[in-house]
Amino acid sequence: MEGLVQGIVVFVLAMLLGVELIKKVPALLHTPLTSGANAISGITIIGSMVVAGAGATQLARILGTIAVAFAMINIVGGYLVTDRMLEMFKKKDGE
Amino acid sequence: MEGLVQGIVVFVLAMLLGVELIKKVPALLHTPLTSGANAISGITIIGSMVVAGAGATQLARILGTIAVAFAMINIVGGYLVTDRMLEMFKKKDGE
Amino acid sequence: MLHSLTELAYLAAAIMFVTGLKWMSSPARARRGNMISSVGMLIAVLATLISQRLGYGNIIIGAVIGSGLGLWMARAVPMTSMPQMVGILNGFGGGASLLVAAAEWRRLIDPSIPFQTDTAVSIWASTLVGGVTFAGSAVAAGKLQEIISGKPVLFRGQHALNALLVAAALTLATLLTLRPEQPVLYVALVALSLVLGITLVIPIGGADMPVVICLLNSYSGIAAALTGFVIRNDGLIITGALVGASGLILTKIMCEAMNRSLANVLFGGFGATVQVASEREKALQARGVKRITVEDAAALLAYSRNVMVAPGYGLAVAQGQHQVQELATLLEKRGVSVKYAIHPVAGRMPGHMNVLLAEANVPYPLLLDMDAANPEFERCDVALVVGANDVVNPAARNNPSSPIYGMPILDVDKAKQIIVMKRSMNPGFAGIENELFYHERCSMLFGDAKKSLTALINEVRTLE
Amino acid sequence: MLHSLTELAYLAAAIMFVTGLKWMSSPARARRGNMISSVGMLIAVLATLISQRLGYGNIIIGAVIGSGLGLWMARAVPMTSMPQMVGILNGFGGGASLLVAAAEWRRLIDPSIPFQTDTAVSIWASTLVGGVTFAGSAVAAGKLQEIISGKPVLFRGQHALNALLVAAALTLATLLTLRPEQPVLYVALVALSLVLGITLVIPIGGADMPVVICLLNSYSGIAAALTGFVIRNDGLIITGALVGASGLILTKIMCEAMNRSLANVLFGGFGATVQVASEREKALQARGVKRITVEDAAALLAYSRNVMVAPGYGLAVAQGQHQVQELATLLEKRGVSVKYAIHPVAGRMPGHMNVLLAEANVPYPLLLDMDAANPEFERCDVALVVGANDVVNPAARNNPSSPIYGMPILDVDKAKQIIVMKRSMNPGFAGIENELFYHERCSMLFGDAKKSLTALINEVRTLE
Ligand SMILES: NC(=O)c1ccc[n+]([C@@H]2O[C@H](COP(=O)([O-])OP(=O)(O)OC[C@H]3O[C@@H](n4cnc5c(N)ncnc54)[C@H](OP(=O)(O)O)[C@@H]3O)[C@@H](O)[C@H]2O)c1
Ligand SMILES: NC(=O)c1ccc[n+]([C@@H]2O[C@H](COP(=O)([O-])OP(=O)(O)OC[C@H]3O[C@@H](n4cnc5c(N)ncnc54)[C@H](OP(=O)(O)O)[C@@H]3O)[C@@H](O)[C@H]2O)c1
Repeated sequence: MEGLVQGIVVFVLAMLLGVELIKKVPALLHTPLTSGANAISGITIIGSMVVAGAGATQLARILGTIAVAFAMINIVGGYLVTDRMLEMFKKKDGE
Repeated sequence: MEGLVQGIVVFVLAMLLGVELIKKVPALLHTPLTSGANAISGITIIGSMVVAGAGATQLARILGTIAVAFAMINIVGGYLVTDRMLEMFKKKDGE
Repeated sequence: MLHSLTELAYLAAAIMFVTGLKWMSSPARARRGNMISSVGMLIAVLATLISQRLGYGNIIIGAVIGSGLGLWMARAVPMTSMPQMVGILNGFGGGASLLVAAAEWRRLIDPSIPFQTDTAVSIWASTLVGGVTFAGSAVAAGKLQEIISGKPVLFRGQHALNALLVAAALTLATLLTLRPEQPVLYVALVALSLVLGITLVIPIGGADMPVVICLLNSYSGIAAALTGFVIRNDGLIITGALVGASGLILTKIMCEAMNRSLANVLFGGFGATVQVASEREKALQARGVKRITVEDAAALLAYSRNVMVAPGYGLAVAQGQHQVQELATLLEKRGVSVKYAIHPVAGRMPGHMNVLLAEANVPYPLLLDMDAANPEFERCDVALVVGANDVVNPAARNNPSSPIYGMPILDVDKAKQIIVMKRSMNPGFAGIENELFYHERCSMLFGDAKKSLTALINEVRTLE
Repeated sequence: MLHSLTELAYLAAAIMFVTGLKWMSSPARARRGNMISSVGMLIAVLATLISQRLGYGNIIIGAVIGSGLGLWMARAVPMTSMPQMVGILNGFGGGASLLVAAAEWRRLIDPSIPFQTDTAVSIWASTLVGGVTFAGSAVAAGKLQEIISGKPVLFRGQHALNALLVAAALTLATLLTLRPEQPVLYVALVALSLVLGITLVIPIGGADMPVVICLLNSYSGIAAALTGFVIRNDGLIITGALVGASGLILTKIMCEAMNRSLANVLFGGFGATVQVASEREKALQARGVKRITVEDAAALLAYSRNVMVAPGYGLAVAQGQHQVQELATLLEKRGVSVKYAIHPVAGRMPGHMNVLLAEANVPYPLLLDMDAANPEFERCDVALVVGANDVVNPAARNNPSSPIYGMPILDVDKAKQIIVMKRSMNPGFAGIENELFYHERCSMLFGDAKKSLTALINEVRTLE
């Protein structure tokens, strides 16, 4: 119960902070924002690694390995594609 | 140790959130912001009440009672004065 | 001690994610922010590897394969396919959640470990959200890539079916909490979540996929936060909340830019039917539209002073962004000022047009958002509509019975002249007639946008 | 269960404080936000009362007395004295912390309760921060009210003395952690913190008091958060962090608006000495300033089209805000457009001038901040400087040897005509000569601002 309330505190604060931050992103950058947030959601890699590396059964470890691969696609693909997009935004021609 | 880290998490998040929020306050309202934040710092009333109402010794309870009075001045004065100022800001003449 | 250090590392990672999102507010710093965010991810990964006794073999195999595929996809994808790409990536994220939940469920039913209800709840939630995200994102990407029809697939009793499936899934989840040791129940739940992902997304139109993707992404964030609750990991809670917030805000922005409720997007079957023309529209259609030749259009553009380009989904289909930029450069050399009016939901992703034009080296200060662009149309000699339709449809202002009524639009009809480039008189995503095309100051330049733009470029070159 | 509910109540209170700060970003919602914030405080108080077994008698006595005094003060204070008022309120907050810490210390040394080092640390920290805040705020308020001289009080060896006092305080705190049962040590610590509050603030000039107050307030926030750490109360941590953040940001804004480092504000003895005039300044002084009569000034204003008022501390001293507004209304009736250019550190508090003018019913859209105002001065027929000095001193732009060099200022010297209203040629807070007064397009209208404004009003009334 105690732990739950503290979790709620953290969640609510992070949510409020997230809303403030995202609202400030200009429409110009909404596509990289989407892909960037998507990359962050690859944080599931943590659980995937634990299962892949210390799963109770062979099946669990195999599932975990695939999960690591999936999460990695999400992370690597997400960050790179975001970077590719952001690189293109220039203030002046040819700058 | 555990509790400390969780405290730090909450503190850091609240700090980041606070910074985002305060930065958005226009210069127009910096005075009421100061007095409003000041009123919030009257949250020390909580500790004051505990000491006033359940202090170990007579002296502690007396100190606590004075503390409650002080914190109350801070709270009531702070919120009212902020309200008085904010009430004055009008978009149109006489509105 | 080690545990506290790991927690601090996760907190550091979360703060770096925050920084990444924060710096996304300025185009000048956004790229560095994204890098900081990725370093945060690295820290989270390293902290996990160091703090836990894990067999590295499987992890390395998975990571190498995943990184390789991710790298390849990120390099290969053309800018015009960004919406699909984000959809696919989102699907993989969902898939990872699903797989982890499945593996954890195996552990959950291990009799040697005490059973915990909250862990069970988190596992069913991750399974459902993960499965729906995986299958739903695949359908969404398929619709955007037009492998699957972009039209909403509607049939009688669809809502009832979906409601039934959701009820079944929840029942299964409850049953599993009571009898977790039944593998068949769990497999059924996985299957159900995948089916749900399909049946929930298939009735939604292709152009509404970005809403679906953002929403699913936001759910995966919330599922991650839920896992964070269960294993008491603040880093996970914060990260999940950030992702959740971003998806929700983007969803809200899109819905507001379309003046449609989220329920309408998800369950309305919007764009399913081409609306039958009203009396008034029939009269208009009978009158027909004005056409303009490439020569006349080129002359009009070349001898004007202010041109505003209003791009839409057709520009992405035609992949004509480089031609737009080339035309603009030519015009600018002749002293014409060219700017771009970007509607928030033009194209198939929020900000889609900005990315396309940035790829073609258009400096971003020329990309005006709707609020900045609309007051400028009055001073505009020519508004050049390139493959946009719904986002410039004046019915949103004038016709209370229109399905897009109330949607804020680009006021191209305030310009002195309007040229619309599209291939036919076919409607846009909303499936409705566009009175703009019949406007007295509007003329149509039919054809694929890229081809028309190339022709215009050549024509402008010949002038003088 | 009850404990969790109480925690949730504190969380709700913290969220309401967040809402209050968030809504402070728009003048239209700020007032409601402040009310929500105050309801949050009420919730926190009620949650404490309900969850703990407390004797109500003392609490009621304290609360009634405190509320009464607070109410009376908030009603009685004139708007011109807001800076002092905030200083005093801040001092009471610090006093409360100090008293609570003292009472807790009594409990700390109770042999029947196990001794905890972290509690001890929190108590010493609260004592120090509370004592310094209490005494320091009192000095600050005294300086602002000019009960104590606003000039920095400087003496030889001051920094050494302060360093010594801080070292002594920290030594005492360490000793007390080792031998908490020595009352004399604790009383000495309290005394020391009060002395420190005085000696740290007395060498700082009156106009820099807002920085001191914001900083002290921010420290009290951080002290509150520290207490939250010790008693593991997230509501307290969040609230403390919010207050801490607000104080730090405001301090940063002020320092940036003066282009001075925080160290310079706190230890620089800024404004202590009236600078000896340079050769150039002596030449200027020999040439003398141009004066303008009330009649000429009135005519100039009445027949211009754009007037910008640049108010400063002198307006607060003269309490002339209502007269400024009256004059502006008169001019507006004649078709003159009147706006106000507000420097971020004009007056004796950030935003001081806005509050004054709002009190006089000036609509806030006319109150331009520095960035909005500066480009307008060029188009301005008359810039009317009312009791401002440092914030309009061009030395900040031109003279690299000036102590205010680099401070962003109001560009009143770009206006076609400048009228400066002050009582004498005395310098402002920074103690430096102001070349603006010798500018060829500038003329002085000497006298108390309120009197001069009243005279101007009467004069403008007689025109036609
Ligand atoms: N962006 C988002 O995030 C988002 C989210 C949710 C919903 N939506 C919806 O998506 C729609 C976006 O509006 P929009 O104006 O950008 O697009 P639209 O209304 O779908 O219209 C696109 C137009 O482009 C034309 N076109 C297609 N291919 C072309 C080519 N190769 N060359 C030239 N023209 C071509 C089509 O006409 P022809 O077939 O005659 O060529 C069509 O009328 C809105 O309905 C919006 O509500 C967008
Ligand atoms: N606001 C803040 O938060 C803050 C924070 C830190 C520091 N400061 C400092 O405070 C100063 C503020 O600048 P400022 O331009 O507002 O004030 P200032 O530079 O202190 O000048 C005020 C002027 O008002 C005149 N004055 C005083 N009483 C008057 C009366 N009754 N009628 C007419 N004139 C009167 C004075 O000249 P006479 O004596 O000749 O009349 C004086 O030159 C800056 O140095 C700033 O750095 C402000």
